[in-house]
Amino acid sequence: MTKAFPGVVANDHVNLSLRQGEVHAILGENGAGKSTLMKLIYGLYQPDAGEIWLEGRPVHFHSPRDAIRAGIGMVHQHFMLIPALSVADNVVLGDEPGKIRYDRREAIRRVRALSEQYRLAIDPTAKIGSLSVGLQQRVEILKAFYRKAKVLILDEPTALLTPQETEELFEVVRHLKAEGVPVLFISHKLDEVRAIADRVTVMRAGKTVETVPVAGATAQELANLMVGRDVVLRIDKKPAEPGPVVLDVRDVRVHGADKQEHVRGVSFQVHGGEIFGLAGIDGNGQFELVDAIAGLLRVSGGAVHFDGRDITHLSPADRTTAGISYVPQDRQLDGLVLEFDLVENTILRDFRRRPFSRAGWLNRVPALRYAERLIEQFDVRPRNVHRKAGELSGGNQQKVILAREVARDPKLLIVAQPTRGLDVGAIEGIHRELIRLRDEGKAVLLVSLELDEILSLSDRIGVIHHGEMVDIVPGDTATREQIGLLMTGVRPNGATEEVTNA
Amino acid sequence: MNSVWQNIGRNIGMPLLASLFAIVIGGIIVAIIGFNPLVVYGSLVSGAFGNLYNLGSTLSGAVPLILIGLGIAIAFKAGLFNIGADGQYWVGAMASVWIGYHFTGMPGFPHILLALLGGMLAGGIWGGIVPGLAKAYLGAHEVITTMMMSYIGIFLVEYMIEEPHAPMRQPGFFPQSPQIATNTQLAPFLPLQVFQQSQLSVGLWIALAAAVVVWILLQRTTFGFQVRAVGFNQRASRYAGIRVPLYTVLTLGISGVFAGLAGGVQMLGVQYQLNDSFASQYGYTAIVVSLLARNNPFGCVIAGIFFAALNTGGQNMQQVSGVPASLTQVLTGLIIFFVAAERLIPMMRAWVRRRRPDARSHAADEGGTLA
Amino acid sequence: GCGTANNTSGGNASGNGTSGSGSKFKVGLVLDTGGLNDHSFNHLAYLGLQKAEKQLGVQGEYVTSNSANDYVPNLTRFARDGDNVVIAVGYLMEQAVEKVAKEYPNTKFLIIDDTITGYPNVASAVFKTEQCGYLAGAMAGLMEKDKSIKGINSQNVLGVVGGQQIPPVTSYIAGFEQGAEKVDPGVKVIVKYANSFTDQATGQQLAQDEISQGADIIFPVAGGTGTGSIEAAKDAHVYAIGVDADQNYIAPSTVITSATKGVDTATFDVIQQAQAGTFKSGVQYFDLSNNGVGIAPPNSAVPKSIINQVNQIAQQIKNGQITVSANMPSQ
Amino acid sequence: MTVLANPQLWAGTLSLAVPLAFPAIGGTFSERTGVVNIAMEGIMLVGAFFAVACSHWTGNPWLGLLAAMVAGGLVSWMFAWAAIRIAADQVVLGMAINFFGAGITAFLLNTIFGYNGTPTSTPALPMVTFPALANVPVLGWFFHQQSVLVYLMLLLVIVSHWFLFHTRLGLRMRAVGENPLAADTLGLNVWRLRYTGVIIGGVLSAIGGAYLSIGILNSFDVNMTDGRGYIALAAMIFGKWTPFGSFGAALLFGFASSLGNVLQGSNVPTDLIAMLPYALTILALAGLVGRSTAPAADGIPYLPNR
Ligand SMILES: Nc1ncnc2c1ncn2[C@@H]1O[C@H](COP(=O)(O)OP(=O)(O)OP(=O)(O)O)[C@@H](O)[C@H]1O
Ligand SMILES: Nc1ncnc2c1ncn2[C@@H]1O[C@H](COP(=O)(O)OP(=O)(O)OP(=O)(O)O)[C@@H](O)[C@H]1O
Ligand SMILES: [Mg+2]
Ligand SMILES: [Mg+2]
Repeated sequence: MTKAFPGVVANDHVNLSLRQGEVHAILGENGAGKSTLMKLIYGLYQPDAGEIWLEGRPVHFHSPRDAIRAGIGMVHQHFMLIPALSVADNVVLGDEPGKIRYDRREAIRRVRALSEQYRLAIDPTAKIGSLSVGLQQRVEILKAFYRKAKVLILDEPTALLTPQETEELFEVVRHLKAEGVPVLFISHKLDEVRAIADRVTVMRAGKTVETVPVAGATAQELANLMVGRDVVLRIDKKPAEPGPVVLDVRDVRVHGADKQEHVRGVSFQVHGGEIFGLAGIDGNGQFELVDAIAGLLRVSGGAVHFDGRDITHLSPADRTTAGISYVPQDRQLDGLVLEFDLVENTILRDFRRRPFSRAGWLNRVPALRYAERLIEQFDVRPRNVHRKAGELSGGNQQKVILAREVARDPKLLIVAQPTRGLDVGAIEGIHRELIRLRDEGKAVLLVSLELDEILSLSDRIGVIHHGEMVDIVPGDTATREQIGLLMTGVRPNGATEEVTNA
Repeated sequence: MNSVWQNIGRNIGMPLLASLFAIVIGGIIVAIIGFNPLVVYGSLVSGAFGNLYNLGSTLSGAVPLILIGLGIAIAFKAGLFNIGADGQYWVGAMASVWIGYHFTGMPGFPHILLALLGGMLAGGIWGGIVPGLAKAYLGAHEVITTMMMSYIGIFLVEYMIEEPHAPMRQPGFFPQSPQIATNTQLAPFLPLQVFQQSQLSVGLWIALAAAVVVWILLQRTTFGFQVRAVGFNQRASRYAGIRVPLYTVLTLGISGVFAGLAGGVQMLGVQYQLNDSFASQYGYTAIVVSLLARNNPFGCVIAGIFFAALNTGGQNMQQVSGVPASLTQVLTGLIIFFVAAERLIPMMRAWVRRRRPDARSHAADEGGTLA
Repeated sequence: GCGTANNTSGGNASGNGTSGSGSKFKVGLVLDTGGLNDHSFNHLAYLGLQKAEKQLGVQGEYVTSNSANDYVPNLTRFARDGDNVVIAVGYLMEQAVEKVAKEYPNTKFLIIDDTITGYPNVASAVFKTEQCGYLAGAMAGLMEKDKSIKGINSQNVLGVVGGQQIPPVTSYIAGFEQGAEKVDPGVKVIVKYANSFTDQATGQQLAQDEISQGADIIFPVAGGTGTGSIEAAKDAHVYAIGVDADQNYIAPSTVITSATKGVDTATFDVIQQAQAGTFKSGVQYFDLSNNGVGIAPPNSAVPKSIINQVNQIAQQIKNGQITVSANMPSQ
Repeated sequence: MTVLANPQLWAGTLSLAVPLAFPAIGGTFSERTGVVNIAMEGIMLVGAFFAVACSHWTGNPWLGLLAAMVAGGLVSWMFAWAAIRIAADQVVLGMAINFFGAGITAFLLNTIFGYNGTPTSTPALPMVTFPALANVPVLGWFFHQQSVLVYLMLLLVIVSHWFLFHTRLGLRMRAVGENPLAADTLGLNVWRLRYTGVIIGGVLSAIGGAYLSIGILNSFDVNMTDGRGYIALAAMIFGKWTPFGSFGAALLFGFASSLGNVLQGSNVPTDLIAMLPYALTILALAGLVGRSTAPAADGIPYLPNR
């Protein structure tokens, strides 16, 4: 199949075959054309050339409606959810219980049953808009299961799941596989691919490179195949040389946009020259905490000191100027103005200062030079600063944000979910960058739902649960099991707390 | 550079082609009713552009539309819909006239400047203070507040001249304000008699300058950068350290400033006094002006002239060919409709291509965004 | 093709006042924003023009203005096209007429409801609508005193619905109040304004309010808005008085009479004068004595005695025994 | 305070709310499916005209009402086609429809019936006073001599609330207005749902127009809507895109207008009284209602990349 967009051939004569009852993984760098291929199969895009055969017959899907009718289900990488509606509404939409009347109670019942069956705990009556992205991921998965597909497409379903949840999902997938349902599975996490897939197809720059059986392939081999060069999967780093305290968080409390208290008195310090990892299950207040440090949420109790100065009441702009950089969790909603081009996005946080502006006047030329330098340095593709940020693939969007925040030469860099949805090559680059910054003596505060990421990068690890700091442990001795336990609220002295997710 | 021409082609060529569509359909309607379409359209075009006098009238009519359209475009840039520019226009007109007939001792130029500034300030207050603050701090939707303030503004101006002892009423039989001082009347656009006759004042220079100013403001200043950021994405704007409420107030205020300036220019350049008649509807027409211009300042100039041409040409059409005013309005509606539906042209091209069995690559042509 | 535009005096372009050989005598009518559907002076002026077309063989053209910006171009276009007479409907065009008349001295202008003087080529038509308003008020007041008439209640209240507080409206109302007061000293006249000449629903509501306060004769001076007021009177089985033209056709048994304003005759007369070469510049008054204003034949609800008394009052106005002010009492 | 005991105030409140509530609820349907609709003014005029014309021709006001609905449906179908299929700017289209509606109705009125308006013999929809309602103390003030459309409006508010929030179709329409791409991936027909919303909106707006022409009167006049379509737009937003909210806003505006009407004729200058409805609306909006957020995809055309 072939699909071209203005300026790119996203899929260039791609071939793929899916056997009864197999889990077939697709691997490829960001922008390789995986999602495009899936959308072609799902009827969301029409191919420019090529065709699809289903059970020995050529089929033509004019819209997802046709694909759904043919029994294809899909979990979308960028969630296809309706924030204003409830979880149950979202799951049953298109196949609602009831005749003319919408039987909302039945819908809730069905969704609750479904969520219990697949152990994806969720409140069916909650509004999507009020859920964390992790919970939204579960809804997206439940939607696909609700429809009982004959063929299931999973486009990065695990990007936001906890290891436990991922394991649950894999249980389901194995179950489906046993029933003969073929599953197409996209992930950037090579371990997952090795754990669940039977065969893997590698895509590069819109072309299918190779299809190989998974059995026997190492993660390293897969990574090299995908990127087309040797990739370093494990990062080596020198021991940290912590300097003076840069960030001092003292008993901070934060209320979120929903007026609920999400952070209940957290204290910790981050030194120059160290990476402080903040681990926790999604929804435990870690993102509100960093939003508050960046000044986007008001602190309702306690104080934040930065570089020896009380910044509790500074505006976001003043904190930026003082030397705090922030890579927010949601790149499309917070990190970028998608309609701006890359030049404007690279100066988004610094347009007030020279050389980008002077006395209220913008200077295009220095901004242009700066943007060109950054996308060169951080390998943003395509290498065109006049593209709108919204036209970049997600991975490249992330690189733009990181480039902007790093290049400001901050004293403190806060990064939330820096590698979400990125391919291994890109992750490698970003991890290197974080370590380089640390070695230059900057303070780095890393928030990630990815335990492996925290463990491999952090010099010290703070674990947050239910808005409170459970414990802070040294990074080099920490183990997965230890942190995983802390994340569920089990305190080092053995006292437990109730486990909550939301 | 190629893309620049493509852009121009798309932004001007397509609407033109689409208008052609409307003109053909309108022509058929007109012919069915019993008029000669060639005469009808001939009179429309010649009435709008046929000679220097008509051109002057068209451009004169375009001045308020351009200025108000610019203001509305600024608001749109920040994601705000200023539907109440009519009231801002009249409040601005009122302030300019008031200053225009007071301070008669002042020399002309500073007096004009003062009068226009007064109009801008009044329009800005009307558009900015209530709707802006209510939006920024209480979340009151600006469509409602600007519309309501518009009605209130018009009634305020009526009040100022209508009651027997109203504050701005000139003693006498007719409810109207005194005339502004002679030396505050704006000079003709160019020192030609024909522009004197057609009421085309230096207001056109002001409108053209305003378009440049708006372009610079939006594209070349940090102010414009922030306005546009707020318009596209409020959350990212907050992250970028922009004070979103402040920019909401400022943007609506500036939007009103331009409507108020339009009122001032119109009073100083054409009407010279307030009369008890507020039928202009500029506020609504200017919305179409800025939208058709895709909120581009220079596009506003072209679209403003386009609508003024429809107006003056339409009236010439009534005079010459006897087409009733109502039919002129129908034609105007059709033309706006098809200009808005400009995508019809590429789509029809795609349809035609799809009919041909060999061609398969049609999708790229429709290439819209998945919003 | 810019030649004509640079022709500053306009004299060459415009036709001769006394109609050139062969070419038709042309009349251009510039309507105000209300247009032909205003149920008022725009429409009446158009009727006058139509009559002139039929009876005098002139060639008439008209245009509806969309805003104050259009007055000058519309007047100019007719003048430049060589129209012999250009008619401006409404006092709002005063400045525009003065400006254009100066530039086209060979074209004759007529402005309705205004008082331009000092221009040899401009005539102004002023209608003493306070006089017909007075008669309407007197008739209403007399009806009000006669409680035996079906539909007249015990309260001594009359209702007026104005379109906008502008002279063409308020002069009617001023006359109406004076006339009613004269024959029925204790009468209460409720005056409400709709602030619109097109909003029938508000016209209806305002009339209903007045009726609920005891008004049993409603006098709308509000163009199309008034249609709603008459409808309200009809539904409530009380009476109404039409305005500008004979509006009895709207509700024959409800509209007892109409205060009429002869914009049509004035328009016709001036065209005729211009054609005949007897055009008189300056202000021409149209009042009861020259039938420029008047009241329409009353319907059967009005007793003969009242009609007679009203006719007497009309006589007194004509011979100057009664003078009616066009200003509202507060003015 | 005697003003508040004036039955006319309350009857007027309800009566003046009708021509706002119908188009406001109509607009709610349209915008809930994601199509910004500011064409209510033009569609109301079209409805008002055809109601009178057909009522006159057939002698049956109910057929007039039907004709209004059909005409409103047709005009909004034209609007929907350009807004949905051609992805034209919806605000510009709306303004185009408003020009068109004002022009075509004036033209037809003048060519068919002349400048004096529609024939006075045109039958109107009946006025109804239910004794059961009219004799209740305060409530009776509202329901004295009201058009049948007043009762239809009350029914409509409830039915459209149920339709939008308690039926499958309603859920789907709202989904399409929030995120058409997501709805598309679930197999919903985005375009068809949007057509449905816009056309329902047009039909309801046309009924609002018919109320003005054959509901309380029996005649059509040029521009007789007098900007009510725009006020209805405000009422819809004020009511947060819900039927009950729209109705509440229409009632508030009806009340304020009626209050202004009743207060007229006192010593307060009429222009200041005329500001009342608009000023009250702003105060109520700022003080009570607060933030209202449009359906997320409102105004954004949906063009599948196919
Ligand atoms: N709707 C679109 N319009 C234009 N270009 C597109 C569109 N969708 C995808 N592309 C481009 O097509 C290419 C392939 O994108 P695709 O989303 O398929 O990548 P991917 O392999 O899924 O990447 P990722 O790992 O980041 O999810 C990219 O260059 C992308 O920018
Ligand atoms: N109108 C457009 N023009 C150009 N590119 C677009 C357009 N719309 C979307 N894209 C890009 O094309 C890609 C297709 O989107 P998709 O949902 O498949 O995510 P993706 O790119 O694969 O994201 P990620 O990198 O996060 O995995 C996106 O990267 C998006 O940024
Ligand atoms: Mg993808
Ligand atoms: Mg008034």
